[in-house]
Amino acid sequence: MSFLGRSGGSSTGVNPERVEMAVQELDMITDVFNRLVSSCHAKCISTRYAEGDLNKGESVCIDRCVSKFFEVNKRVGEKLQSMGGNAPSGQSAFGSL
Amino acid sequence: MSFLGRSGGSSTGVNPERVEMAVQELDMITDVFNRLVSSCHAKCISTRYAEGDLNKGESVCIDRCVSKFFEVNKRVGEKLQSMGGNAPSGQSAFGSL
Amino acid sequence: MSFLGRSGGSSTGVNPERVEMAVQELDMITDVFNRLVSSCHAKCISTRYAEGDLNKGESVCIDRCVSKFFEVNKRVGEKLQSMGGNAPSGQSAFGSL
Amino acid sequence: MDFSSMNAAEQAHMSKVIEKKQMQDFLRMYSNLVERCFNACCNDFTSKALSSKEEQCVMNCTDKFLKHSERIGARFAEHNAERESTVPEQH
Amino acid sequence: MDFSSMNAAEQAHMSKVIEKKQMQDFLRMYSNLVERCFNACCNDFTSKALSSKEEQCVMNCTDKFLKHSERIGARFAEHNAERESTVPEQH
Amino acid sequence: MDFSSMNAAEQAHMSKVIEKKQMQDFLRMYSNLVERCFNACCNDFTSKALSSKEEQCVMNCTDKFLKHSERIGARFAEHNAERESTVPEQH
Repeated sequence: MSFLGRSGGSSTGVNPERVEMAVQELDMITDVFNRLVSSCHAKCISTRYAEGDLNKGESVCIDRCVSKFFEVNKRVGEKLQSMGGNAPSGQSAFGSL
Repeated sequence: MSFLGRSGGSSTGVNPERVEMAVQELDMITDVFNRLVSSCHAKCISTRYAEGDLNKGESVCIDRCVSKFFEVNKRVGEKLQSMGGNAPSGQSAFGSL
Repeated sequence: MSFLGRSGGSSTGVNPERVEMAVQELDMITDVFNRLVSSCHAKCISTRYAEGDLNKGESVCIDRCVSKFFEVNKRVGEKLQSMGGNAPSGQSAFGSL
Repeated sequence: MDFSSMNAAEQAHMSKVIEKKQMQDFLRMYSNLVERCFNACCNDFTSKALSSKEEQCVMNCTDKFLKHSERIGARFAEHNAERESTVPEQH
Repeated sequence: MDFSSMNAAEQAHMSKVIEKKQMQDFLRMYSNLVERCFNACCNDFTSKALSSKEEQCVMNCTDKFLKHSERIGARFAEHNAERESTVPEQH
Repeated sequence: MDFSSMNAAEQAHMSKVIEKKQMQDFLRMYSNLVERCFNACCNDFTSKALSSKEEQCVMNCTDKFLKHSERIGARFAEHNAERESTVPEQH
């Protein structure tokens, strides 16, 4: 992992909150990656499975699919932010506690 | 959060089991809420997305959908209970350990 | 639980890594079990729900379904292993960090 | 939910747990929304850029999903309030 | 699964972990069952109450799902037992 | 992701967390792959053994899914690299 070579922080000892946030970011990245894999598989891969290689059409489709997915990700993120970022408390199940 | 104002418990210090159970209940509520959102979306929301507002038909459908979902929740819960509550150990994967 | 009667280990105190691995194995088993239930339900169970019992055809289908599922599990496992076990780092989201 | 049987330390702990879960819930809702609207709106992969029609669809999909969730949340809260007022508290 | 290589403290810890997971599994199975039977049985939203036909469907769906899971569990256990008897233990 | 603002202890902790998550991710990918290829390839339950046609389908499905994931991973990495080079670091 590239980050092991860098020495950014200065203090010693683990700050639980900083680690917590990094773990949450990792989980988020994994979640997005898995949804991306699943969505683009549904959009681009024929389920006849006549061969094990990606054909030209599938490969091109995947690249465009990823690109569009990230654009959707950006648009949705902007939309949520424009709504004042009140979403975190707005539509969760805990709003009803 | 409303519960912060109340002072119910008497002892001090965190009882891990009590907290554990409350966390489990929270997870359960979130899980039910997410399934409710997803099921009623599939039942009531047209995926043409010609507009961003809920129309009258969709709104009415959502209300009835939530109502029916809770009734199903109740019926299934009663059924599980009538089976003697032996379900927790009965059909889990750990039955085969 | 059957394992409580056995006394295999010799040292005392909890080895976090050993426990961690056992928990991960439990999670894996549960995950496989849940996918098996869901897949074979989709393959074998009619969703008309005219009766609450499994009929003969459904019962036979379930048994064969489980058998085939495990064979697929084995084939896929062998395939992943034949690829040099480089999969863990290969296609995870963290490959892109 | 009723946390009144908890002492102050437990309530403080729970409010931290809830705060963390709300963040996780929000992130999960966000990526779920992206996946949902992408799947519903993007079906043409002859281009790598979103068409204006797709973009409009994504905006409407997001809008509608949030309003949908909000409405479900309101009904959900009513249901829980109703249940708590009829079921006697467990002490 | 084989926990025989664990010491007593580890086995006690695992049995607590398993107990907790069984509870979580049960709750998950419960809400999964509700979702599954709701989706299969409820398709008419001209009324907010369950029709008797829908209720019957939900009862059958629940029944059948539990029997289905039980049967899968039995085959699953047989499979694991078979595998453990043929594969030498790792020590 | 940028872990440069972390001290050595935190970075060491994160690399342990990542290692554990990679294992979990791999196991999850494995069972997801089994489910996916089983669902796509097995539709005949008049026999309990995989037919050679089904087996070939499962092999191709596995192959293709791994190549698919790899390609997605490559695009994902490019995207993240691009974003990091254009967005100023937050300090």
